[in-house]
Amino acid sequence: MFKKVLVANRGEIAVRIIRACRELGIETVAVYSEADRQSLHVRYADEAYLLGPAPSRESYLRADKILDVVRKSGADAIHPGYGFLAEREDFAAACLDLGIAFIGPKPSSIAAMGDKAEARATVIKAGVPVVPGTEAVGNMTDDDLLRTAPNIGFPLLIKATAGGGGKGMREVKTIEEMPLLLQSARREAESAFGDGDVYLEKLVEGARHIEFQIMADSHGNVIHLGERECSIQRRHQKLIEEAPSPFMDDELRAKMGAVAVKAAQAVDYVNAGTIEFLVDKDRNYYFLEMNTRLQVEHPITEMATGVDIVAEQIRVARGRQLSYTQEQIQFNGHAIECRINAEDPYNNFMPSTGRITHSLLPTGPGVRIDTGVYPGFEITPYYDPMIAKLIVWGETRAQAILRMRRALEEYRIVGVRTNIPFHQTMMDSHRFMGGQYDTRFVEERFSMDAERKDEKYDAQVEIAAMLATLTAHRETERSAQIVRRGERDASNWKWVGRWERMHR
Amino acid sequence: MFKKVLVANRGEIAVRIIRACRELGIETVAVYSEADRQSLHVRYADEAYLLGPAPSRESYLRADKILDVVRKSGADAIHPGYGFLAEREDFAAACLDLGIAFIGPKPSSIAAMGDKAEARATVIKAGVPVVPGTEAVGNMTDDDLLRTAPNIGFPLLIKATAGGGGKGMREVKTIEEMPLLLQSARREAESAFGDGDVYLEKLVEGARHIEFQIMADSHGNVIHLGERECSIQRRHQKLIEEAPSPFMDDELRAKMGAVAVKAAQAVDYVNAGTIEFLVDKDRNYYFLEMNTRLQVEHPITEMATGVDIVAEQIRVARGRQLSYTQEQIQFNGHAIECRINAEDPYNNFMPSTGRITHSLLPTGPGVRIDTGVYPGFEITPYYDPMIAKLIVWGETRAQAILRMRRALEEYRIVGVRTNIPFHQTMMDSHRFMGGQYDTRFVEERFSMDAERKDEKYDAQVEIAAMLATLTAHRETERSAQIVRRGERDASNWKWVGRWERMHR
Amino acid sequence: MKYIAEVEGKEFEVEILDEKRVRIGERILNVNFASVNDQPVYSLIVDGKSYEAFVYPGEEDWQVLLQGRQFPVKVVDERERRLRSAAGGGAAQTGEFQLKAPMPGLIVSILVEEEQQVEKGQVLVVLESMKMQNELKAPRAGVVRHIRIQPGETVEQRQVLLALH
Amino acid sequence: MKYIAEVEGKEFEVEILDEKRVRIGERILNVNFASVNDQPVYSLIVDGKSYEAFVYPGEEDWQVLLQGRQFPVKVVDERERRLRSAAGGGAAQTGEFQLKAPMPGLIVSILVEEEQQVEKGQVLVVLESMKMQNELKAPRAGVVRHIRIQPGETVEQRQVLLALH
Repeated sequence: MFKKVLVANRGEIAVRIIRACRELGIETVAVYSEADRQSLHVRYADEAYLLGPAPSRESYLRADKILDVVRKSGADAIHPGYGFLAEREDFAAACLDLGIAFIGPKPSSIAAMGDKAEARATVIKAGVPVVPGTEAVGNMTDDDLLRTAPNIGFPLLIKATAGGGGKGMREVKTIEEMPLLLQSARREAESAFGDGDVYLEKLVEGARHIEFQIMADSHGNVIHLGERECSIQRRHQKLIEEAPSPFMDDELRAKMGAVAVKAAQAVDYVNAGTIEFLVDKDRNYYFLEMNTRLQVEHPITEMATGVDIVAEQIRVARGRQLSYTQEQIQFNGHAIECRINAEDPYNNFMPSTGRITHSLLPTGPGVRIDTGVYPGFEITPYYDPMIAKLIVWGETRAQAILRMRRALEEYRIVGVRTNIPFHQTMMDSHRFMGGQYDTRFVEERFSMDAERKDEKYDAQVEIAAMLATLTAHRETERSAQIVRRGERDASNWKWVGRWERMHR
Repeated sequence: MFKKVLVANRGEIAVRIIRACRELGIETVAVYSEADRQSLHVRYADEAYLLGPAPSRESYLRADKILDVVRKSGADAIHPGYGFLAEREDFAAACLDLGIAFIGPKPSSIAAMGDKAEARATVIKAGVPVVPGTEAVGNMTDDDLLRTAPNIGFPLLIKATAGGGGKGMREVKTIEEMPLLLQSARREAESAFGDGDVYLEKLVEGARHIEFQIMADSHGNVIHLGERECSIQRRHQKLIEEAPSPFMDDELRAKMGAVAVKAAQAVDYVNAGTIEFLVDKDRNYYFLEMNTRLQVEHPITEMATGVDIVAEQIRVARGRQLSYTQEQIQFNGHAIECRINAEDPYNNFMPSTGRITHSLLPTGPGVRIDTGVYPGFEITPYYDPMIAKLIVWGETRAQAILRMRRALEEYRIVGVRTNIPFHQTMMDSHRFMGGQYDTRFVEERFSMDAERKDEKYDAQVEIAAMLATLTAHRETERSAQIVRRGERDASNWKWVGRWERMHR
Repeated sequence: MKYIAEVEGKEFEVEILDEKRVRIGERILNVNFASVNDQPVYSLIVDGKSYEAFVYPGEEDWQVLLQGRQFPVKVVDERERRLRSAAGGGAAQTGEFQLKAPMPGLIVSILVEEEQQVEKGQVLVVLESMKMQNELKAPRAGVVRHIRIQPGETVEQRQVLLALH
Repeated sequence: MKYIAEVEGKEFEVEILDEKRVRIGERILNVNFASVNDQPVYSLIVDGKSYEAFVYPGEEDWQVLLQGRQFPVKVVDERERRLRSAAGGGAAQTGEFQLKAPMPGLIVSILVEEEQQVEKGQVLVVLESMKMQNELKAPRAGVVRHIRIQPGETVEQRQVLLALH
């Protein structure tokens, strides 16, 4: 067993890892930036070392400083969490050079999956389907592209090689309209990026983002823990995940699970990883990428399978066999996660910073919260806006949704704005309840005002009017009182009195 | 389905019931005393009605006022929780007279189990073993008692009929010493209670308190959800419960479970109930009493079986069948509950009152908290000192204990003293870890100092010295600053300024 | 005290009669109103119905977040209302608007120049905070003046970035 | 500033050298000490080890609750210590002790009478609070004086119940 694990991360995931270590009787070492002295991961760890100033590149991304702390503290393993250094091949290699365990895959696996083209080539060789396209081929002429297009199939997308953000992108429905669209795409790409190169990619219609959790040990055992549905996204950020996917059946799960295992085996994978797929409405699935680390949304898999993924990561990093065979993995009930972000859903999801002055967590049956914040903690602009993950479990999907509604209604965070109302609106959305959504749902079909005018609406408007008036009235009265009371405030004097009594 | 349920209780159990109702789409009505205006159950319910002043007899025990609220609010069912009116036959009957459902057993079942002598007689008739004794016989002479004693068996207890608190109680090991002990017992009883009557009861040695959760519907189906081990008690108050009992095996569980079902059937039982047994070290078990209501410690059964007991209570109160047959009840893993009380374990468990100024809940995998308090809430002397239940689940008992340790270490409640250190000491106790304890363990073999001097002790003493010094130093500095700063405090003026800006 | 509350296009006359009674329109309601732990979280019991909401001051209104929905409410007392109607409407549309940083962050780019005419909703500045890029838009049409920042600059919360005339 | 901290029968000389360094005995340690959210909860990092504890003021000492264990610590600064040793010890044992209610509650019974001699640990009063009966005991031997309460009476927290001479 490891004696001491350094957690090279912050926030909720650092807390999650510290908890797993503590429950295994392993000591923990936290690292922190100047902005995080009061963070939960610092408070909960057995040891804590300052890395540097608040910006990540001066603290959590400083591999050199983190390795110094490894030496100073005598840690014998390192858990990178997600983000920061988690998918840096060189960092994983440096850990091994130092003779300590990296709780994650081998550097070669990180490298193989980190390069998109290489990852694509590797999994194709293993027989894993990818979104058909010409990206890997390099620069092609219009004639070449027109010849290749029927093999990819319509509809397809023309995409700028240098591109991003939809610039130079064109949707093509038939071969007839393609020549003109190629011209206009190249023109736009040229003007936007100074590079007119384009490639073709199959358009996956009504695509869902479905990913499989993989666990592998160093004895050649690889299993999957089922899928997670992550199609509720905004600007490519996942907001809500559920397990199982409402779209999945046992047959497709077995098929995709086997493919996911194959993809992991193709890079000789060890430890926890996630294979992301796009799935179209006809149940065709395409490999998207592999995340070679613990995933934000791992708790829903934990709740649906009963497997403690972080504990299992530590186990296999020690060279032990997996605790489960594929047959022993049972799927039970339904789990949903809402990512609670410090951002204002009524103001274009603008991030919100400030001190959390009060909070009330939803608790009770079937509710789990993973968070790194607490009342008194300051949300700074330096890091990710995700401040908590609210996870619920129910016997059925319907029960899980009802429980999530109840939990969201109870949750209070004061001091920063949060996207809790977004999640509440989503849980009330008929399309979400019906499981009828794809990755474009939030941006194309969802509005915070969409489902407002129900039977509760009239009463709510009146109550809102009353609440605002009573609050305004109260503040007027309070302000008047303070002015009347004048400049004397006795509270400090009370405190001095207490101090003097104590020292008599 | 019920449309609206009145919850005739307060604190964590009222919150628990409101949550179940909300997850079932049922509206809720809270009732509250003047001390509880800011309670969570008032904040979470759809409706809330004041009952009266803080003392229970003027509020939560006022059945008449609660029935008035039923009429006013149009509730069609009432959930009594535990304590207060939960085991009042007349209250249950009054609900039925009013034409609303009482979420609990029939008044006749409450009555049959409420009278100890009648309960004993009823279950004996059904073939359920009870602690052998002469209590039901009435006054007996010394000669009668000496004749009966061998039938009960030694060791036995002489107990005062009028008694309590151990006064007039004598432990008898042999028939030879019994005449003298009878005399002294009668003398002590006479002087303590003015009544020298005594009776005999078998002394159950090394007794464990093990109880079975029962669920019954109105269609004649009765099942049990396994046992709970509740032997960790102090002054007859349960402090820690676990499911399953470390003492239990499948065979004994099946046998006792069947007996528990028989006891419930003997009083034609419907809804949730608990059969309490004493179990001696030779695995003989004796019926103690039946609690005809939801039990404080029901969550450990929920975590070990996956059954939502409160939802199931509501279901059968509507006349529906149970959702599970006995065969469908699966026991999975191990659950432990620690009752967090506002009392000081370092000062003879003296209750502690005051305002909770800060709190930090342990969260993460396998942890559940049921509580009715939050930062800013005032703990008053009017009600039970239990302010939260901390419940954990683990795959094994060892994992559950480690997880409970981790959760207790994380838990912060500031403003009142709590018994969290008691639970921490217990979780470190070798006898508890070994499952080797009986109902006398806390009072006879446990001490807060017992396991202090381990390898951590020396470092802790030094750190404590440093912490106290740094705190004292800080307070000295602070106090000096305040005196220097003088009488002006600008903060109120800032507030006024902000107010004025807003109203420009 | 009499107030006019305007929400979602509706106006309510709300009169605080005493600690326990409020008149709204024609109806007199029994209310029990309390702040929770001195936070902007308020518990309101109206004739037995229990509500809880966040109530935050906005720039010119109150934001009421109730049961997962947000309602902006303008509240004026009768005296204020008379003063405002005497002063005449529409004045709020003219004058200078100062674009302030809604949070601390890094200026990624400035998409307008001084003296440029902009439309309502046009993006003026992109501000990075919490790993996200945020577009700060014009709340109304106008002419850009006094750009006080440069790309790459770090700004504090509420710092004035530019003005709109 | 130099202090003497006494805990579990041991004495430590603790000197606060500056914001970041403390001398304890012969060793100089790097410390990072902070209160959490202005509560009596303190985070202390000593040469990399991270500790968190409740520190409450007691009657004459500090109660440090650390890792599930409570340590009462007496802290005096050097000047105080000199004054105390000049005044001589043992004075704390004499004089009047006032028994105060540790919490609000109801007086169930009074088990002593005025002028009665009591032993240390003897139960003086039974107070009911939170459905529990609590025995209030004599902290030292003495003679009961000035019983100011009656059975059945409700008392406030810190209300004086009786005196011990």
